[in-house]
Amino acid sequence: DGSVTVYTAVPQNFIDALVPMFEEQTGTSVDIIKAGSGELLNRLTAEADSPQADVLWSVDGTVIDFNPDLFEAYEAAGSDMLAEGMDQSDMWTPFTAVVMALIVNEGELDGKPVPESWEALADPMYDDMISSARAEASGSAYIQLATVLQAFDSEKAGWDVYEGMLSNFVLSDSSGAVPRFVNDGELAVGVTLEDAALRYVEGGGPVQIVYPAEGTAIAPDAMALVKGAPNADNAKAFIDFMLSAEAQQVVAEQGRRPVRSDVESNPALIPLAEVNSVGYDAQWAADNRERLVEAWQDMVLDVQ
Amino acid sequence: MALARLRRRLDFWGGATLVIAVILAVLLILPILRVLLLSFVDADTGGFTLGNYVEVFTRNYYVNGLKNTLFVGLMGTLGACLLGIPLAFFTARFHIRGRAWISTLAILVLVAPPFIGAYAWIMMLGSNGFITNFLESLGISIPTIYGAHGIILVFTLKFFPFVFLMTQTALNAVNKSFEDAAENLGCTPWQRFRQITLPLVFPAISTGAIICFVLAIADFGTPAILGRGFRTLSTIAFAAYRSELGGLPTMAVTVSIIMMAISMLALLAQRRILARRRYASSLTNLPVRQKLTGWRNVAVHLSCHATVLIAMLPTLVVVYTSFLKTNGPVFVGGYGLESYARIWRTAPEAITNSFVFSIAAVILITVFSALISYIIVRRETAASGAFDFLMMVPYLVPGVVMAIGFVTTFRSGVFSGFSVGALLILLYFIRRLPYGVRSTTSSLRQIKPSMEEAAVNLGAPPLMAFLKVTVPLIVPGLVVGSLMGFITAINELSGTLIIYSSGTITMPVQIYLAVLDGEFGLAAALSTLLLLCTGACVYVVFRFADNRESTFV
Amino acid sequence: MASVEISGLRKLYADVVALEDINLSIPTGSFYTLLGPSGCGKTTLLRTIAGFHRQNAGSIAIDGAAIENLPAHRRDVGMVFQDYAVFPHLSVEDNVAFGLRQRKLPAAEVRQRVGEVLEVVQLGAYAKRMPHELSGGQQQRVGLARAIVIKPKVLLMDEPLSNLDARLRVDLRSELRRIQKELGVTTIYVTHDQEEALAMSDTVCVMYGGVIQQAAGPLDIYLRPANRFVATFVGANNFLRVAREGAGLSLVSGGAPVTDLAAAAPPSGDLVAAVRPETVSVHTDGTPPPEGAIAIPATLREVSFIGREMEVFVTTDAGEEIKAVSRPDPAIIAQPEGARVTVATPRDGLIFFADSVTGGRI
Amino acid sequence: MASVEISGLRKLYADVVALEDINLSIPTGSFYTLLGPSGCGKTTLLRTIAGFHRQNAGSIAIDGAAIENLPAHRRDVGMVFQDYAVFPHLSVEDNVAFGLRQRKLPAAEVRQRVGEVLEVVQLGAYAKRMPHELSGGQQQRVGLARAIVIKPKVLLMDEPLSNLDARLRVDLRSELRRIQKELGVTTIYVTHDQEEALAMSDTVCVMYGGVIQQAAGPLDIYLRPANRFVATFVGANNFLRVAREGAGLSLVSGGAPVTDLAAAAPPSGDLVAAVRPETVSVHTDGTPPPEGAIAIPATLREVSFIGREMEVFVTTDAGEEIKAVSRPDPAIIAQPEGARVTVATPRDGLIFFADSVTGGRI
Ligand SMILES: Nc1ncnc2c1ncn2[C@@H]1O[C@H](COP(=O)(O)OP(=O)(O)OP(=O)(O)O)[C@@H](O)[C@H]1O
Ligand SMILES: Nc1ncnc2c1ncn2[C@@H]1O[C@H](COP(=O)(O)OP(=O)(O)OP(=O)(O)O)[C@@H](O)[C@H]1O
Ligand SMILES: [Mg+2]
Ligand SMILES: [Mg+2]
Repeated sequence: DGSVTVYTAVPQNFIDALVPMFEEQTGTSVDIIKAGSGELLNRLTAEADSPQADVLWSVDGTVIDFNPDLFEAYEAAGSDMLAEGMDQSDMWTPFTAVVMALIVNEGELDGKPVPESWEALADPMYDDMISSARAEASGSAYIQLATVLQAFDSEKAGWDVYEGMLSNFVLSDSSGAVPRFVNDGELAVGVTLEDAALRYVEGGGPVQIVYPAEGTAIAPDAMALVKGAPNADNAKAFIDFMLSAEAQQVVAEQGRRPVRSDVESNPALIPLAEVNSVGYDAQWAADNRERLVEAWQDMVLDVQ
Repeated sequence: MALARLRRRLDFWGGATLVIAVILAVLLILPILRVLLLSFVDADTGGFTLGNYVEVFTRNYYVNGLKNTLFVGLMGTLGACLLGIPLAFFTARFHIRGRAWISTLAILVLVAPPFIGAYAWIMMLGSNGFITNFLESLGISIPTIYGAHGIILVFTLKFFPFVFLMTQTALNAVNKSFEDAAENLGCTPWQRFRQITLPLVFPAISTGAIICFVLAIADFGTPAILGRGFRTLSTIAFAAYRSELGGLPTMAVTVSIIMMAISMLALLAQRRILARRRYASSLTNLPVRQKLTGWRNVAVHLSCHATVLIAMLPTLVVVYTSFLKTNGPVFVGGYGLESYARIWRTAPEAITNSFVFSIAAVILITVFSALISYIIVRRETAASGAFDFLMMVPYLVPGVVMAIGFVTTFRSGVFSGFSVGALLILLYFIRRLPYGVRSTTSSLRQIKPSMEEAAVNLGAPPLMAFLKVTVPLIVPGLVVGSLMGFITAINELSGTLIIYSSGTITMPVQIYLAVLDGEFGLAAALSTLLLLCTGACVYVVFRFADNRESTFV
Repeated sequence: MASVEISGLRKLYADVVALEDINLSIPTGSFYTLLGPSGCGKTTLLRTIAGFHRQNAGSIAIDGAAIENLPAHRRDVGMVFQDYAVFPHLSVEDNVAFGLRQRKLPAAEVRQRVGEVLEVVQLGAYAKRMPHELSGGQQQRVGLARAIVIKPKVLLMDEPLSNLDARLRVDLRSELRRIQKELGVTTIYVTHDQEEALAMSDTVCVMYGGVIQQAAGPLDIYLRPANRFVATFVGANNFLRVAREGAGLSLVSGGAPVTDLAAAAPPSGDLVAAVRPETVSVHTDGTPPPEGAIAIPATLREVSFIGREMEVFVTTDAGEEIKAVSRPDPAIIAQPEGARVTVATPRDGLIFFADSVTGGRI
Repeated sequence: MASVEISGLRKLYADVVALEDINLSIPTGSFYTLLGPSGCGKTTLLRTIAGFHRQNAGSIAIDGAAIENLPAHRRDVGMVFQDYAVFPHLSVEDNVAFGLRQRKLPAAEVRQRVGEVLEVVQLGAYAKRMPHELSGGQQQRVGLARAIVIKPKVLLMDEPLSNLDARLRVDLRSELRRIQKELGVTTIYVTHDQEEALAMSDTVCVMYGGVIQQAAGPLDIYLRPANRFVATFVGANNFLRVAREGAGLSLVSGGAPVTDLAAAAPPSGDLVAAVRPETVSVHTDGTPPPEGAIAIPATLREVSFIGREMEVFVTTDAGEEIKAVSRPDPAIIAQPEGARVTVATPRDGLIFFADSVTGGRI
């Protein structure tokens, strides 16, 4: 009974699948505010004096680490079942593991080979064929930038590759639109989230998923309890539920990687173990964010 | 004696003036001032700085955006004029079959839901768009819709109705004798048009053009979707606001203030130019429409109908798309109602909210329009002039600015305590109030003051005279103004996006989110629904307004 | 039905003086007309009486009771507006009933009085019509009915005929006067049309520059204007310069001297003589001017035949212009421009004034 | 400066006949006025001459050259519009220069001719002003200057004075006539104001129902109307029923029989006699009607003093209404309503017509 207010950046299909289950199980009604993670954080900051939200659900964990004043540490029930490498912070609980991948529409490649690596994306032959969100505006696009910078020997080497990629990119404001463009044949390749790509694959679109050879980010996304949450108990129940095996099963069905060791990935995806990981360093990404975004903004003007 | 004078001042209208002044100060002036202040705040230290402006005018990233904004704004306006003026001239001077139909379509183009139209253009003219593919199969290859030229094309087709409707109204009111006199003095028809007609309707053209320009530079959806690498101030401001750094949105606000300043400068420039060129029109000696024959007739008909049909295309594509069969986000071929079914699962709340907020706002708009119009038209106090001026402000202030102002003003401090729903209602109220006031004011100006004086003379106290005589007479103006307020309130996106919260999502926001998620089917279905409501209102406006076309601009 | 007494009334708009020391007294039941050129303050005076704006000084009394501080809706004066001001959203009946309902009279009485008054203005058959279904003259009568049905103490009318076409204007003139006489209601009527004022009024009050110039019966105003302004505004007089010759006065343009008025003339200052055009006759060689008239030699400038009358413009040898109006005379019309003529006017056709805009009669 | 010849002109709007068989001939330099009630086709005729719409039949010739098939911008006729139609976005100078520039005259000549013409219309000092800075009368003169500067063969004016106030109208009348005489330009002038038509014209052409009723000099039109319509429209005549008595005619209201015209009268059909109000005199007991006049006993209904004249309305014992206009007579003005009087008119004051709208004179 009662209610819980959830701020979230999660795609609509997760809300549609998970929230009714929670409501049914607990009798608690859920108010959802869906927006980009930056916007949500702006709200939380603005409301710090009189919090409206109880839970921040499914954002990049560093956002939470960066603003510890806004949140309260909570150890969710079932934390002991977390798969290896998922438990990264006391402040938040992982919800899913997000895998960055490429979505490719082979029919639109005009006979060019399917790119298999980050470096291939920098090849000038893919000029204006690759869809990406803007790293300054989209959280996942920023992770992709940081991933590339971490995937090579030095940050400098990473920037060199990324500069080549960026000059091939066609930028859009939202990450959700990236697989859409590729699926619709507007562009041939997209840098996106694995689960977003999977929805188009499962929907029957002319697309496939490709994992970059140098490795990619397997980054947990986070849930956290808002400090001073008006419905703290319901909030905890919400987080507990999202970590439960039952909920994680749904996560897997939706194409995201579950964070529990006892829940299998979606059979349509290759097993997580077979995905080459760069060992994504979220802390570094968060610490250097302002510098990297400004560098990115300047580079955009040069190469685009 | 002094007390008596005070009592005389504070009759019903004195009181109403006071209340309205307070409301406008709190809901309009204060939020804008707060935003203005915010643009002088250092995001890190919270102290005063000019640094935000310095950054905008020195960093290439922003300067480029500024240039781009001016470029697409001006070119889009130019395009709108090139389409709108000939169309207006043809429909005003020649017998065109389906004239009402042309106006109706033009108006529907104006009130179509925001944001989604640009996506429809991609479906038609994108790299894989059906028109692109069709032309390709004929061996014609055209540049894609992306980039500055695409934005300009969309602006042209989206905003030309403003120029069209304003110019048409003006052309219809040009005293016929002027054109006769020119002919009598030796002008051929084309000379007559260039030397007499065009200069006479220039004020209307420029007003339409200014509206285009102001809306074009504030437009966010079109450059966001079609711009790709091409950034304008509006997309920069949004990106800044959404950026994950949190903290104060000082850069977003600074960029928005600059957009506002550009609009204001454009408007002031236009007013200066027009100051010496206001020509009273004749309502008795009206021009007659000429019947064309032969190929001219065919060409004129074709160009008129084609223009509005092309402008209407994106809306048609959206409606069509909403009936496509989907599997998840993918269109799988064939038709189905899945998208509508999904509305009932995901968006019933958005639909209810949209109606509740808009209707509540419109009730406020109606009441205050009546009062404010009366004060502007009938009461010769300093307040009348001030209200009249203030009613222009909401046209110029982008929704983002107003909303950020609302958040900073009403989420904390003296004025906190409004629920989010109430804030949205107030936001819609203050942003759309000018529609009501403008329409009611023009209604009221046609009613001679002697009407109310007669009522007073017959024994009715001022308030009674207002209610029994004035209000019934301005009903058409009120209805039209309120419906315009409703149409624009229920389509409001940019401000809502910043304020909305738990349980207060609206249809446009839902559409926006669906588009961001690539859920085009859902977005199309919701847009169709919104279009239906809007269309119904337009129909009612048509039934009430005397000069229906000009009501919409 | 009441008398109106106004004294010391003064009204300023910002610092423009619109009315200055207005004193007037209107007996019960009479038809009192304010006549004057545009901007002379007629409307201001009427609206001050109605209470639409406040005087800066002075008092207004109806039947002895001061009303100058009552709000407009409690003054009980009826008003007929220049633009009719018939409420367009109410039927004829409801328009007329408006004031009665405002006074909360019982429905039966309202119905009866509305019926009666519509008969008086001959609109009985139009009770159910909406205003837009009426002609201008009919709307005017609705406006009148609405004002008189409340049995106002005083009826005010501000140029009620000026929006109507010429023919209707003349017809409604008699009509209005008939109704006013029938009801016996004290009426203050504003017009700038001298013909209207002379034709309808018991008393004509000529105003100029916010000041009353003369208030008198129509014949008096016309034949015995109190000052030069009244003579200018009513009767389209010619003005001729006057020379002092010893104890006598004579016209600069010629003619025998006038001596009998010299005593009344002020010892100094210029004087003018007003001559009404219809008292001037034009004579060619063949027809000598009548015995005893003042004869002035002149040159014909223009003859204009306008139907019932002809207007003859001549220039005297002293360079003054004189207009004469008379029944058309083909002999004169046939004269070429520049012909020599003699104009004549009887002695008692001259009225002498001090030569200033509102110079007094001597 | 040219003559105008129109013959067999016919113009329909859809199936409304606006002009029927118009034939007229205007000599060089004359001032020709079209006079008639609203809707009689005056504007249509003028605009057909200007070329704004096409006739259905007939021809228009200027100086013998047919122009009826030329487009409007090549007809070389000047036009002055009722609503001035001064281009609001051009200065006075540019307005006047418009037609000259259209004709690609050298700048120096344009400047010189504009200057000259502005002097003629006395607007030399206003050359740089914009139209909204001018009064109505001044705008009217700009419209005139613009039309005459191109030295048109014919000048057309459609009620150019009707939007002006009464005083200005009378002033501009002489002014227009002066300029027209000065230039000697053949002018066709439209008005519905009989006074204006009579005062200004060389020839007055009275129209009704798209047909010319009479075209003649002003005095002729007034004193010898060709048919009943002209008598009604010009001169505000009284019409009295006529009885046939054997070989003679007599007024139903009384008076001695008129015999001399009986022969000219058609053998059957009703007749009426027109009596101009200024020929009617009113007599009370004390003053008998003049010898030889037709005397009719009547009852006084209303006397209205309107300044220079008084209007007396009487009802004859046969129930006919007669209006008499004369110089004011205090003795008559003092008469009560209902007094018995005798009205008299000289024999030759009567004009007999067949009793139909356009019944011919006998
Ligand atoms: N509201 C106002 N504010 C300032 N001055 C005014 C106002 N109303 C009238 N006046 C001035 O007061 C003077 C008298 O005006 P008023 O309207 O009484 O004239 P009027 O005699 O009725 O003229 P008209 O015949 O044109 O109606 C004029 O000089 C006018 O300009
Ligand atoms: N465009 C038109 N279409 C149809 N009928 C017309 C048109 N213009 C004029 N008429 C009709 O033709 C007749 C003559 O009209 P016209 O305008 O010439 O009259 P007028 O004598 O100028 O009248 P007024 O004094 O009112 O200007 C009228 O019956 C009028 O209704
Ligand atoms: Mg007035
Ligand atoms: Mg006409």
